[in-house]
Amino acid sequence: MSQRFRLPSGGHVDRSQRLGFSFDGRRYEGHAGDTLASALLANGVRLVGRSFKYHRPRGIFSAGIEEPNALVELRDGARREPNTRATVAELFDGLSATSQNHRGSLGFDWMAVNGLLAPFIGAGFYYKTFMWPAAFWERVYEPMIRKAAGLGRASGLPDPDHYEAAHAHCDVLVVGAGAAGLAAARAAGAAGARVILAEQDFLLGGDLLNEAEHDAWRSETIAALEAMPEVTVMPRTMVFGAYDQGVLGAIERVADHLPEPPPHTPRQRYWTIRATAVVLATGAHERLIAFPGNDRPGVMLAGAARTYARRYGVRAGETAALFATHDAAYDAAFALAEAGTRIAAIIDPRTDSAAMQRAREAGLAVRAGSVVNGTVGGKALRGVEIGTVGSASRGDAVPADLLMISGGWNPAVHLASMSGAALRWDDALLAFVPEEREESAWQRSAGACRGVHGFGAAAADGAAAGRAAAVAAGFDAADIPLPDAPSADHRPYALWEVKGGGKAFVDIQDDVTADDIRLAHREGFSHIEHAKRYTTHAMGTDQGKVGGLVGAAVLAEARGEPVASVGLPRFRPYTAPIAWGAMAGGEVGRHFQPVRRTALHGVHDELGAVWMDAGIWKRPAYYPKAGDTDGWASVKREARAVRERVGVCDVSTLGKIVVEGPDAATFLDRVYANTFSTLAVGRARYGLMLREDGIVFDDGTTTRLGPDRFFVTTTTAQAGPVMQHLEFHLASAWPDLDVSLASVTDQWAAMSIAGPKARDVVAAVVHGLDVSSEAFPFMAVADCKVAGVPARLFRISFSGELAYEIATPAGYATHVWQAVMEAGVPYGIEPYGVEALGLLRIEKGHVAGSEINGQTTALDLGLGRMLKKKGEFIGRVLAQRPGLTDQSRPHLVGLRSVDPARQIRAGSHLLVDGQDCGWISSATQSVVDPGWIGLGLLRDGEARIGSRIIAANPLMGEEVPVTVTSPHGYDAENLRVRT
Amino acid sequence: MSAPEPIHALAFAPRGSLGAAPAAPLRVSFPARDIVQVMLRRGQDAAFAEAMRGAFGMEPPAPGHTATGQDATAIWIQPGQWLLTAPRGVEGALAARATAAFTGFAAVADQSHGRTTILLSGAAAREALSRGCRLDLHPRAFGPGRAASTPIAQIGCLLHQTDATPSFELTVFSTLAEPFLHWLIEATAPLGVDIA
Amino acid sequence: MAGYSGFRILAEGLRGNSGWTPAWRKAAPKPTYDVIVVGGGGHGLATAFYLASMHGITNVAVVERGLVGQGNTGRNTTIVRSNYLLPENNNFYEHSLKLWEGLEQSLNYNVMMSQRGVINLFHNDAQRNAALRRGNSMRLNGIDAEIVDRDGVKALCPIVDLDNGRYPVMGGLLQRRGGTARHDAVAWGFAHAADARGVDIIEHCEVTGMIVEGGAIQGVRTTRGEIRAPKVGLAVAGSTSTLTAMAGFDVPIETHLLQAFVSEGLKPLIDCVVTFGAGHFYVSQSDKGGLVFGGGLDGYPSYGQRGTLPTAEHVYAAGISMIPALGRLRGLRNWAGVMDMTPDGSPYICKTPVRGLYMTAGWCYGGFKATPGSGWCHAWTIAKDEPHRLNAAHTLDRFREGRMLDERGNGPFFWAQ
Amino acid sequence: MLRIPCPHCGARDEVEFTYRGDATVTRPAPDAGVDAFHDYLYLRRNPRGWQVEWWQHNGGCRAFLKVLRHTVTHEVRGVATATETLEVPEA
Repeated sequence: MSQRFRLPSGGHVDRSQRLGFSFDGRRYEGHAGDTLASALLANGVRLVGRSFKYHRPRGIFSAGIEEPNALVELRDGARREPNTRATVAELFDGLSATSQNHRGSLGFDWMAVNGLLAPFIGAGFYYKTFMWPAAFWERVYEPMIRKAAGLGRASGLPDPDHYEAAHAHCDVLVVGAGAAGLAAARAAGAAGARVILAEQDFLLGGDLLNEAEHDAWRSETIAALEAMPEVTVMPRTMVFGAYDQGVLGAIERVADHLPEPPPHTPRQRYWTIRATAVVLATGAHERLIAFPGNDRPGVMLAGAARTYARRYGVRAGETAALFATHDAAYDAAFALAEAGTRIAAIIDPRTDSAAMQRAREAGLAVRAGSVVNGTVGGKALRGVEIGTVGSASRGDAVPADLLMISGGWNPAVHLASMSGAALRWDDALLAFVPEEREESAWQRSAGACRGVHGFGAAAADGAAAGRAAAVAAGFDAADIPLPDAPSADHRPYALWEVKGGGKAFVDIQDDVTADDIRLAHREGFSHIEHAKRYTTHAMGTDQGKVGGLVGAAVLAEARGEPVASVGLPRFRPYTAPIAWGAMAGGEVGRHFQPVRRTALHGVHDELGAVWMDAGIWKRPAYYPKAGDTDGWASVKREARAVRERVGVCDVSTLGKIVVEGPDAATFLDRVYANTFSTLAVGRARYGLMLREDGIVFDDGTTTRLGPDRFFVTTTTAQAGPVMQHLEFHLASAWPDLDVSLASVTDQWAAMSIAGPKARDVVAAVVHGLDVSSEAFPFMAVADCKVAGVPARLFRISFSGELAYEIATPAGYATHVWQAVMEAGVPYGIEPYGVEALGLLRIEKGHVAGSEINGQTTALDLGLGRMLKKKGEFIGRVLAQRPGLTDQSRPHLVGLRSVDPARQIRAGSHLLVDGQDCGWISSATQSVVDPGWIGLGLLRDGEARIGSRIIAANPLMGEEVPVTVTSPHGYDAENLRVRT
Repeated sequence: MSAPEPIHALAFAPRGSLGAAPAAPLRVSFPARDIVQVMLRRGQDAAFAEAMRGAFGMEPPAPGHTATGQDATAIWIQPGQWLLTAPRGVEGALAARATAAFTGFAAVADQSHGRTTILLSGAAAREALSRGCRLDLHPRAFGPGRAASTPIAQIGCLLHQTDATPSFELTVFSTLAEPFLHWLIEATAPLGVDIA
Repeated sequence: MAGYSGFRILAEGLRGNSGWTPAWRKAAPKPTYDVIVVGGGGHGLATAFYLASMHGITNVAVVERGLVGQGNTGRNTTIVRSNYLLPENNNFYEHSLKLWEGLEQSLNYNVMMSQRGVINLFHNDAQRNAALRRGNSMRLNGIDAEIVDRDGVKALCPIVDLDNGRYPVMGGLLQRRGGTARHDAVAWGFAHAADARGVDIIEHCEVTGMIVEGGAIQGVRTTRGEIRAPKVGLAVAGSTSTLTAMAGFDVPIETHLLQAFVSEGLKPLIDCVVTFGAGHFYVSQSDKGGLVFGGGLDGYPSYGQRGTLPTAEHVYAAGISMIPALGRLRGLRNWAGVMDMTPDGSPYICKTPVRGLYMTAGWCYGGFKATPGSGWCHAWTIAKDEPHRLNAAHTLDRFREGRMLDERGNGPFFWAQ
Repeated sequence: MLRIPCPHCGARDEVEFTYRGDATVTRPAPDAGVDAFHDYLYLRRNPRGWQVEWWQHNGGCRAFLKVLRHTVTHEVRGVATATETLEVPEA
């Protein structure tokens, strides 16, 4: 339980707060301010995971988001998060983590045998084998590969936490709160700009957290920012991507540092940030050096070891060596030495440098002109083999349990590149930095992410960037106090790889070695994009942050070209992996789309309706009653009520548009295939609308309310598209027409009262209107009062029965429905749902969405007579194309199962002499002539009326003989609707 | 038989306090409104403005703005289109007044039942709205007398600010008022909300 | 160059893997060829391979602006299937699927074709009826299809939330022979095999002009000089409009973006390809362990190869709604492919208004699975100067004639309506 | 993500808008015949570069707008109302 490697003081952990946690079932203790990684190191835990392919033992390699090795399964049960980087997981009391990707224990993983097979399973080996016999791929080889591959295990259980999306706007967004970012935010804030400062870490300061001597500036700057009302500081917020036009996405980890989110608190929040100007102060990632055994637990980036010592007060080893190619890395050795770690050797390929001399003065053993060309140890580092630059021979070994390495720093250019900045090779830093471009005045990089290292320089660079960003956003520049501090030299000696026996990794997570890169080159995969894909280099969860450029350099050497001309693969989102739930936000599951309810929703609920989805609407499918044996029994009962007595149905979901203006009639004549200018006021007419390509778009009834005022109805599904279609043509094709459109779908609730007794019911509730057939014939419309409230009565029918539609302002819908139901009691009224509505219209032969499916013409549907012969309308011209007037196109027919007991289904195909000649669009059971009936589209359909064909449904093993009928089987003369 | 009162789209919505209980929780209420959509006829701008002044005592507000007259508020919604809103009165009366005033200059459609208004008020209103509203409502960018239509939680919302508290009236399609309110509750509960 | 096999891997492994040679030659252009194929993606390389292997035409150049396989072949979600409604389409895709089934052997390259099954979920009666119609069309054309109920969905993919609260799952249309393949390997395999048959694969060679004389193609101008041939085939997704404009005609194509995503690597979680029916989302798991997923178009024309946030939000939200267990997994990387969308959603493999100029184009978001079939039919059309039965309907002129191949009834350029 | 400056509403996120096609094609006269309507409805210039497009601000003011947008960089350089014209810049 003791934190053997914890220093007695120093850093940004709160030693008074002791937090218990477990790793692989063992209990440990850490402190507030720790990450899981720092707490593990404090307890001397070195082995934390296994690599992707060879299952080699791996330890903590970094101290940040770039971690390739220390990936764990965090938390348990439904909250298990695989592949969580221990280096950024904030410690909390009760945290539990488990190592991943091993079979057997972490200590003894028998998959490690893969390492012995390495000569045969190098880059791309799988493309060249596993081909014989063909069937073995799915059955043998692939399951084997899949089991071995992958990293952590998903819980497989629904995530119990919730997430939310949020939106922000600012004048200046600063990404990263190191010295540069803090200064940028302060400068922009001082100028008066609205500033957002986003920092992925839970503490602000970046590298300043490792420099106690500058902590005063850090605290003072943070206090200054907090005092500015227009500056918003967002810690634990990682900007994951830059999108067009100053839009960036970020994830705020609201509750990941807690055992679980408090009530009403999301686990994470997904921010869309719109910024007028952006300052990227994203810092830099230290890179590895490829040498044999560079992956052994105990090998760690030098800057990380320094961070563990300085920020977390943790010695990452007892005896350390430093292998570095530049001066700045020496601070790791000084930090560890201060912490009491013995520095066994500093290995540096250079002959001399200022840091080297300082180290010598401090009594540290410096081996100039040297390299590490091997490591000793198994599951933990025991020693480092030191050779001389340019010599292949192995040198002597010094004992060490920590090897700190640094091959230089890669500016974190991910966001800059994503938002369009070109990258330029910097010969001094041996790294790519963003090209400064004039046109991106709204965005600039500052500090280490453009190669400006060190506290003083980065702060000055940040302040300049923040000032310029504020100016770009329209504010006057303001100055802020700047510190004066010297910077260590970050310019490295060009050493990418130390060649020797053994695996030298360039991608330490995916087990890609320098030899793999050379193999790819030998096989012609010499372009960085090809080499990456062939070897999987830089495709792991760290996306090549620590080794990507090293692999490119190895490739460059193989190609005999400079690294600059090899380049890097394209930067894409995300800067680091992001939680799926966070990106999804809150509109998921039950709230994936809003539920649209009619004003009668509560009425249907009380009636026990079975609901169905119609787009985003909920509609009653049917209303089960005691005695109904199944759903069909309810549907048929409801339909029979309509055929024999009277029924009432909620039709509020139909789209309703008021078209008004001097040119309204002209407009409707152009958008409908039939004519409306001849319609009398107070009358309705069925209309057919085509798309420009001549295919049927929509249908519905339109009423003329006044000379210049029409009430158009659309189908439920097409209400939105029809409105946009009308608006588009008014704006683009006929801007001269004086017409206005108002959607009144929500204003009016509507119900259909249908059946032989419909008039009796309607007469009982309607006031001030003679509803006799003479006074109010088929297709008549009038405003009236129903049960004391305003209403509009339509005599229209979809069921084929005498029917009326009552529309009423939505707030009165329940009142009117109840009045209708009461008035209907003597006549045996029943509410009917969408299923019965469908049954009735199929019996009658009316087409609906299944037939108007975007593939059928008016001719196909037997509606050719509706196309006006004279005058323009949308779809007229292209409907005349030969393919759409072809006589052999499938035509609407009715269908009846020969055996009334045998079901036919929509989706079955119609076979004539074994040939596929059409399909069934709608099917139901008839109530007027019991048996299964349907509508379908059949080649030569009209000619086949009366013949017997096959409804084939091979998916369900059905072949049902059917008789082809006229689609208009029920009351073909239309007498019932007119009575 | 006297005409019944219409049922408000949110008549059965939950009421009470939710979430955290800060000193000054957000307040949500459902004021009953008459709402009329007014659509300018081609070339009648001047005559329409004159009619608006005469009948309602205000100028038609410019894009993105509202205007308040003697007994009604006008909210710009589209080029040449406004919503006239007033506290709930006699059924159809506001539409009738508008029709009488604007015949020949503008078309009128009663939307009193088709739109539902929710009032959100409180210091944290902007923060709550940011959980779904994509607009910049910062005082430098928005304020009392400003209006905008924008989708929130996939639902079209006409939002206008009525005072500097700040208070916002959120007007949505009535058939989507319930899911919209659900979103608003989710957004406000973490900050503490009283629903009246 | 020796072929690839397990034996050779052993032999090379034992001598330090030093004996491997390039998978294809880095050819320089010759002045003339019998056929020039423009585009070194999967479709162009497949065209060249089948010209050589089926028609004996080996004096072929594949000219590629950048690298082999760096267009949509390297930027898709690797799904292979033939579950189409219209016989013109399902017969073509079934032919392509059959070619996939033997591709490892014909190319001597493991493209990791994995027939894990593709299931399209449906959530209501209308969707079920459409699935029945489509599945029955497949079955009547000799293609495997099954309709499965909720239990069947659960058995195939246990982590799908059948009662997702908003749009419960009713069942699914399953094609067991569908699945995934390793996308890069397809381009490399065709390149390897075409090269082995004598085809010149010329990378870093951008076409800058089309040489048309007397209404007939004579060759192309490139950044590496003029190359002549009496026949030229275009297989240049994302650049079709640019190249046809060089040849003097416009085509019914609008170029859009389709985003794709991959998660961090995971132990096996999803064993088949699943598409959500209530939102734009589909997912499968790669052999490496990443969940590969995507959704719908970004909604406006673009050649930008980078996606927009709102579309990504929808994809993730639909994913969670279908599989709530995805919440704590992480998205790793996101990219966008450039889709040549046609008005009816079906492709072109056809002759063009210019004699001797052929094209395979307009693959919308279905190009990957079509790769071998597209190459096969394109090669046939080039070799015979007439379409094969399988691609006879996939012409540029079908809109003029009103013979659209509109699988879903969406109408012309539905995203623009 | 696109931000489109609506002339009526100001800059708004792309989710408020719907793309509605190339705005340089115009609907032919009623008697123009099948070929003209074919070209109008189906043929596209589909440029890699600047294009004037129809967008509807259907999540806001519902106006149909003409938007000058670059199809590679996604830069929006001009927005006009339906009755105004926008010129496509050279190259």
